Amino acid sequence: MVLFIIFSLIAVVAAIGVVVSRKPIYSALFLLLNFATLAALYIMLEAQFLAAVQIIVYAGAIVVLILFVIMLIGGGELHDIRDQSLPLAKRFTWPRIMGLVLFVLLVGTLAYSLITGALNPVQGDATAFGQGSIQAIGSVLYTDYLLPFELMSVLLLVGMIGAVVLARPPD
Amino acid sequence: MNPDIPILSIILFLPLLGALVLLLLPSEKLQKWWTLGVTVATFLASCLLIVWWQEGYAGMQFIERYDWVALFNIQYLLGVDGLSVWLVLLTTFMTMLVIVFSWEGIAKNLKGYLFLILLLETGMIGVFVALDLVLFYIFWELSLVPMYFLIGIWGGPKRVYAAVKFFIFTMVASALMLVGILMLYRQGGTFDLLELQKMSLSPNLQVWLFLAFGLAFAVKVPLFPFHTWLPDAHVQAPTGGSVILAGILLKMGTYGFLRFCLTMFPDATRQFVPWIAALAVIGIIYGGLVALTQRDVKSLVAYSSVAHLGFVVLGLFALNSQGIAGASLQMVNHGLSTGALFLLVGMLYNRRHTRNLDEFGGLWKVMPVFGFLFLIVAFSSAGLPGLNGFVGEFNILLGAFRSNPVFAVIGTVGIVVGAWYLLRAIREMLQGPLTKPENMALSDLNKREVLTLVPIIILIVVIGLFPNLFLSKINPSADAVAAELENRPAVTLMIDK
Amino acid sequence: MTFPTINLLAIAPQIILVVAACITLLLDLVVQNKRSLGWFSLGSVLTALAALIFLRPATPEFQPGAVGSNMALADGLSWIAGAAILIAVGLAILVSIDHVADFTRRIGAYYALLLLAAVGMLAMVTASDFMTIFLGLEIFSLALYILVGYYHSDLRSGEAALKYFLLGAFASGFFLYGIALIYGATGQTNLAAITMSIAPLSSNLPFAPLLPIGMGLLLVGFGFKVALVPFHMWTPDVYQGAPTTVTAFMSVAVKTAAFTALIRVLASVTTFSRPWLLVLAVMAALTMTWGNLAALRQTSVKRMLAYSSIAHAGYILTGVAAGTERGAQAALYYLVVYTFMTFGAFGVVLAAQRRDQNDLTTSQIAGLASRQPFLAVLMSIFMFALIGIPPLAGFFGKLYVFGAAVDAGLTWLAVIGVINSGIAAFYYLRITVSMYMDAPEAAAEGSGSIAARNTSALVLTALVVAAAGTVILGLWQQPLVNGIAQAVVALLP
Amino acid sequence: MVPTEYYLILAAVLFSIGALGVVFRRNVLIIFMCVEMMLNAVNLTFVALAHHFMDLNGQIFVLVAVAVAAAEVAVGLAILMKVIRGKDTTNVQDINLLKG
Amino acid sequence: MSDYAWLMLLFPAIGLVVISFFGTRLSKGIVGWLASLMVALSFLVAVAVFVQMLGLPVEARGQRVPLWSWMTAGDFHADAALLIDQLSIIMALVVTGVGFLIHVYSIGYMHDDPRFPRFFAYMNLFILMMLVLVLADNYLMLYVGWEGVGLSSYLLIGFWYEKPAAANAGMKAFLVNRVGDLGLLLAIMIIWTSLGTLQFNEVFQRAETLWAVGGTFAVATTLLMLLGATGKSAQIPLFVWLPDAMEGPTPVSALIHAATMVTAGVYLIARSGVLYALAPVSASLAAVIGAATALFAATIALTQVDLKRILAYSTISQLGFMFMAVGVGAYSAGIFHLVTHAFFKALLFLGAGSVMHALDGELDIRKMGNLRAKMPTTNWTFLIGAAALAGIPLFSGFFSKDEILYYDYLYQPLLWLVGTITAFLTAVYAFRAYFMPFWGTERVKKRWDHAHESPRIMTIPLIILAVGAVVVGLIGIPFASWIEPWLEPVFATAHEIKHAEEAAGSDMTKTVLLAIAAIIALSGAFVAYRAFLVSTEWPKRVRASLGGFGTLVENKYRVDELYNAAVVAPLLGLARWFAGPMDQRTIDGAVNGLAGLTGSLGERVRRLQVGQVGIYALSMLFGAVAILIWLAVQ
Repeated sequence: MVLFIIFSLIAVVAAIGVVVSRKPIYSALFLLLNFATLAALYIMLEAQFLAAVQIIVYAGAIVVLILFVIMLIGGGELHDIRDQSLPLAKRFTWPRIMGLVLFVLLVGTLAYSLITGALNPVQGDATAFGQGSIQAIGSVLYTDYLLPFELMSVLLLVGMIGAVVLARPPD
Repeated sequence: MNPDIPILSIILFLPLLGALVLLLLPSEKLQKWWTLGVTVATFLASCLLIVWWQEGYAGMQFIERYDWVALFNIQYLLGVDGLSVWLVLLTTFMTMLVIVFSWEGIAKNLKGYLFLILLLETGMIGVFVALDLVLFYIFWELSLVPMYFLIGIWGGPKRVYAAVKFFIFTMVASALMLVGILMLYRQGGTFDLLELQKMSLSPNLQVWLFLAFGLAFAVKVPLFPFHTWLPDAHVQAPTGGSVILAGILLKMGTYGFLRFCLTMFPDATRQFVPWIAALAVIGIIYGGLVALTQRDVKSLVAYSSVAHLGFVVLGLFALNSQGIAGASLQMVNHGLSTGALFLLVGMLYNRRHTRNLDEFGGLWKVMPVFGFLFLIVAFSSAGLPGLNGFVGEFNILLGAFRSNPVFAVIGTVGIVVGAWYLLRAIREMLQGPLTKPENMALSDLNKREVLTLVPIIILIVVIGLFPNLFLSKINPSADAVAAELENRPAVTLMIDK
Repeated sequence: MTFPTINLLAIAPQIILVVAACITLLLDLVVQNKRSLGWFSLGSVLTALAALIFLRPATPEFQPGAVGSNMALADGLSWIAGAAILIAVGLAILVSIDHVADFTRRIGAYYALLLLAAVGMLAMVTASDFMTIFLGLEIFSLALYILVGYYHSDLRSGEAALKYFLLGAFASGFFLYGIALIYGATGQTNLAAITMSIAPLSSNLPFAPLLPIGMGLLLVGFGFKVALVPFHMWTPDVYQGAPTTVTAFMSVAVKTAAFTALIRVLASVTTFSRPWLLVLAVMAALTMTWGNLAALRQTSVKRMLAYSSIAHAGYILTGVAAGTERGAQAALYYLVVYTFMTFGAFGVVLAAQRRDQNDLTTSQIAGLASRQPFLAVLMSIFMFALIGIPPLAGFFGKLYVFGAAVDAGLTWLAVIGVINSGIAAFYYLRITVSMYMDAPEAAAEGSGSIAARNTSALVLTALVVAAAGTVILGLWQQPLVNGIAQAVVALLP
Repeated sequence: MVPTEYYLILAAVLFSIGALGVVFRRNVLIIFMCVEMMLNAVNLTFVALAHHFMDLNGQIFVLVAVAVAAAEVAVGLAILMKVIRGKDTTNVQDINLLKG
Repeated sequence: MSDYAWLMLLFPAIGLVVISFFGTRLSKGIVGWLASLMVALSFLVAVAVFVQMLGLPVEARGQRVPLWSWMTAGDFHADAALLIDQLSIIMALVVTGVGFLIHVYSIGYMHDDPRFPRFFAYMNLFILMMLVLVLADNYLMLYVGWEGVGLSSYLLIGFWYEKPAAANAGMKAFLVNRVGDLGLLLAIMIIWTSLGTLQFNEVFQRAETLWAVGGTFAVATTLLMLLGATGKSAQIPLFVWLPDAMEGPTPVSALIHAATMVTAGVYLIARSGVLYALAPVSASLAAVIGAATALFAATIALTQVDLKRILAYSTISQLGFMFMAVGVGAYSAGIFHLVTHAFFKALLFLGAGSVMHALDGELDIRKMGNLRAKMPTTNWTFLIGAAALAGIPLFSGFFSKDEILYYDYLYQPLLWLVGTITAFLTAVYAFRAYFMPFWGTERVKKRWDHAHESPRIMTIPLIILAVGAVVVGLIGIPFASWIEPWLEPVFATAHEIKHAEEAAGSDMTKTVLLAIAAIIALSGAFVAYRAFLVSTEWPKRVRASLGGFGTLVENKYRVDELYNAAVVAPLLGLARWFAGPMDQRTIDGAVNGLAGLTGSLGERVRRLQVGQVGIYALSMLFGAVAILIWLAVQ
């Protein structure tokens, strides 16, 4: 429980950090922190494989890619220039106030729904769950989830084509 | 008497087929003759309805019934009775004459013009013969499109405004009718008018449905205060379009009231009688007075249509045999006389390129035939006894008087106003000194133009003198409708002794 | 450990298209004549269509049932939606053959992405599990993000892609969260299993209150894809910025795929008390009103049509919101019809716009009827079909959806709908006014590029197909309506 | 043992913060990161529920989500690069050629 | 007789059709004589019918002649049918007889007119319609004739349509008549609604049994009918059109606006005698209106200087007498005066036409004089006409007017008093109209020099009419009247109903009244002689002493102006207000405003689409939150 509180606090702080950081690069680093915290939580939830995937794919690939882009297009120009030069009051334009209000409402609604109903303990098949091991996941992934798996490959193919087509400068 | 051929379908689709063939024809001359041939053939085919007519029968005749979309119970269901058969004939007849009129004077894209008129003919006939609500609605909306283009492409200077206004105004108004149709379907599970008429709906629902249908019809008629599209459309439309618009298209509204509101929602109809009749008489007086101030002859005739159609609606909502039969006949009468008025104005416009009364005066001197024909038509329109207009108006007023004398009295006042604006038009156009040099050189009507008008004149006189030729077919159906509506036994004798 | 037997026949069209997409990419490297890539892709689409037809519900080969552990389902619904999608992609390829070179050199990838987008859509409409639905959605979304940004010389194309992408990813988040919460509510992601689990008694659910919340979040995702107010904001920008060929494709196919999946999802929770139907009804009303109002004063035909497509999403949603069998039938019918008429409308934009432009202003089509009368006639057919003038198919679409709404007691929605049709008539008519009643703009005439240009025969072919569909589906709709009826009957438990 | 609801609420908060970031920030990259954060929050929900149900389905879903996120990043950053090359800005307020 | 009576209608119809379609191709002579011939044939048929009727027993004299089934709607039915009875045949004889003479006269009078054929077509149309009116078997058909004569009147008044005054007068005539027609139409509706038939005899039978004396239906019907009658017969309040109608060719004035059409109102009331008997109020009102009109018009006639206008007001005044007759139930007397009036007034008008013909259209009697030297025939015939009008004993007008005054006396002596005063005035203006043109000195020499007697074709009808004006009175000489018993069967029912209230007169009273009338007429003629020939200063003094009232009378009591200000101008104002502020701005403005509102709403919605991702996302978030909150609280 203590761990959960610690990690969740870190996660929330990191998330807020992402949102409020002045420079994208700080945001990216906060994001990294957030991802890592989540990986820890995954482990607490017996999802070791996913925790590994989380670190490898998100931290290792995605954040790095974002950092790469930040570097590529030049760090200096990347912060919200207008935002920073304005006094605090003016930064809170009506869309932002609205956004905050909506944020509060969203959190409230979700929390309200989650708290009002009691989550019935439904005991699944703990053996098949196999504590989120690679073996357990692999065995279902290639049998029951074969079709989604194949579709994932198509998805990645599309992503690949897209990256190639778009990123290559026009010839 | 009725040979086993789908005569209604033939009448309905002959113009459409003709229109499609027309697209393939190369020369303008060929196109004109072909179109004329098609319309004449359609007219002759529609005459067969009279030949094969089963006299004295109130119900639908020449019924054709096929499933169309079985899942939603949409049928291809056609039929005519005494209330619609003359409107079908009016349609085929006037369309034919419009083609003759349009022989010359269509400056651009004659093929498109003829195509649209034929398409319009199918649409209009369809409205009068369809007995399935969806089918009816299809033709109802379909007839908008050709008229929209006729006004928009061949119309006057403000044609785009007028065309769009016409389209949007009538379409928005009929949109709610679609909801009404769907609500009926929800109640009855069918779009079959004959079935739906037998159904008894709750009074509350009837009120809503009446409003939904009534709005569409009121705009089409047009009933005051939904009439403002009409002057614009009429004035801007090319003559052929005006003729069809006034002669036939407006009848779709009154016919709709008769065929749908009166028969399907009798309770609501009775409830709404004072309101609709009030609007009708307001329209009569209002339309007449506004017509009185118009300088543009077409605009004058347009407002006169508001007044005349007010009479028709007044007759329908008398809810008795006289009113309904009179209104049914008056629809035809108005089609003939107003159609003829528009033709005449169009002929004048073709010569003079203006319709402003200020530009005319003393034309009778240079155009005696024109003057003569205009006179007859104007008096027909003014309801002179012996001509057709009187028969309809009298029966309407008689029926209205029987159901509510107050409205009839006001309506009768409208007759005076009706004479006023028409005489004023004659006074300013035909009479008075011939001063304008442009007018002195005007040529009288040529043979083709006279030929266009003579059939109408003949009918004007024949209906006036022998209305029973027409009423005998209308009456059984009108009586049937009236009998359904009369919640009390017909009172013919009122005794105060 | 046993491998599942996958009914490959049932997903044959998808397989064909994936393979074809790969081959197209490879051919791109070796073939000089890029048009042949188009023909090849078109051939593959036709093959896929043939496969689909071969597996049509009437034949014994067609087995409605699970494909690969209930991940996908080939049934009447997926058959009809699949056919519509394949027709859309086929038409899109057909109109692209002559036009793709206007805006890109990466032609092989273009066709491959079109095909893969279609695969994603097919996957979505055959999906019977949230996982496959989500994957299908993401596949075609990704492909479309790329395709939207394909107009290399137009900054607006890239901008559109960026907006579409950012908001799309945002919406995906909601969508996925919705799935998660439904999973939380039911313990299932499979639609059939969800139906089973909520069938006995809603109190049996692990976490019943989460179901409506999950459905609500799901609706956000769907609402984004089919452009429902207030999730529609991207639509005009993206439709305008995207190459017109892509706009034509995405405006119809995405709606088909997403709406079909939505219908499936809604059908799976049919036994639950369904508060979200009212949400849908309100959204439908808002959507059509907003779309029509915003379209009124547009000067870009493409943008106007984009708003029009928003409005039509509202109409389709009206059928869905009815939550009845008739409503689903109506929505499906409308989708098929919508495919033809909206594709046709964008196709005419493509044919009428200048080769060096990716947009068409209303003034540019002034006098089109005198320059290209046939094109004007086609456009008029599409416009009147979109207005809902009978006997064109658009009218029946409206008739059925509003009928379903009335049947379901949503008369107010039908009233709003028909009033909207009236408002909409105004801007559709403006197109016909421009074409037939306005004099050609001097500048447009002077540049000569419109007047001189002949419309590509391929585009015309596609337009004629679309027009034929628009007309024929109105007059002779029995086969389609019957098919839809069967599909929907099979859908509901 | 931490109740599953706690995880779910944490995920909801994270998701909301992400959503707030999307509407709050004007830097395209940061918006993009916020979207990623939202997806992660959902992943957390899935994992928590999978653990609660002892059901691998949820975990597989996370795998799918990760794949989707990866593909999206690739495509998204590519689009971003393209736009930035054209407009030389990452402020979404400046990216509004299309409007109205 | 019923088997050929329809020929009466056929002949003018043939004339109408032939002349309308072929008139311009035929020579003037053929057209003129063809038209006259057709009327003559009609007259002969009428005579034949009349003669045959004389030979029939009284009960068999009234016969229906069904022509065809005209109009049916539900339980409403009206036939096209003729009713040949004692009343209608008298009317038909007058119409065709006088009509024929006027046709012949017109051949000469209209000889130089370029639209000669059209004139005769209209005239035949008029004869046809007038016959329909008088021969109709039911109210609806009567209405056809009623409006039909209105049409021909309109056409003929506006025959010289180039003259704005003529065109306006035609329009005015038709419209004012339409106002009256409205009343008749409503009356017809009440009759049918209440009695279920429009056929005369059935109506009268049923009314007698179903309607109470003085009951609402009877009173309403007859009052409305009275409105119609005042319109057609130019009585107060609807008389204003008739003076203007003098813009038409003079034969038209003679035929339509003196002899026949304007008497239709009298005919209508006489025909509907039963109904009026059931509604004493209306009948009295008719009498009062008649009396008022008679006096009123006579005063105006005294002041007019336009010869035709004098005659026009005289006609109004004489029609007032007829109303006084039918109003008090003296239908035979009314019809008798109608017949005599037809002769002498037609004669006077034709005489006036002859004068005009001689003086190039001059009508101002102050510019005439001493025409008897130039136009002997016209002089003598005009004198006879004036004498008959004035009621000089032994001329026809004397007998018929006296008959009326007698019955009025019986009914209400006040009416008699008014009638007698009017009779005096009549004599004065009649002889004023005679003396000023024909006697004295030629006031405008140049005109006088050119003056000449009219051709024979015009003078012969004058002579025949003059003879008629003298002898026709013989059918109703006091104590030995032929016409009263002849018509009695027609009015029997009406008289029966009225019988109770009728005061019986004595021969003594009648004789005294006769004497008074004779004295009045002669003194009136003498006054005219003194005032307008001998001491011409005298009328001027009288005029001066009258002051403002005199001006008012000279201006015809400013009734036209009153109507313009009270009815026409407000209506036109209302029309303009409808057309402008109401129609264009309010109603159409609302329509366009709604469209504009939708458009601007669209513009606002469009503006919300700011193109920024943040706002778009905000919108989505808003939607999501809204949905979630709603679903959460469910």
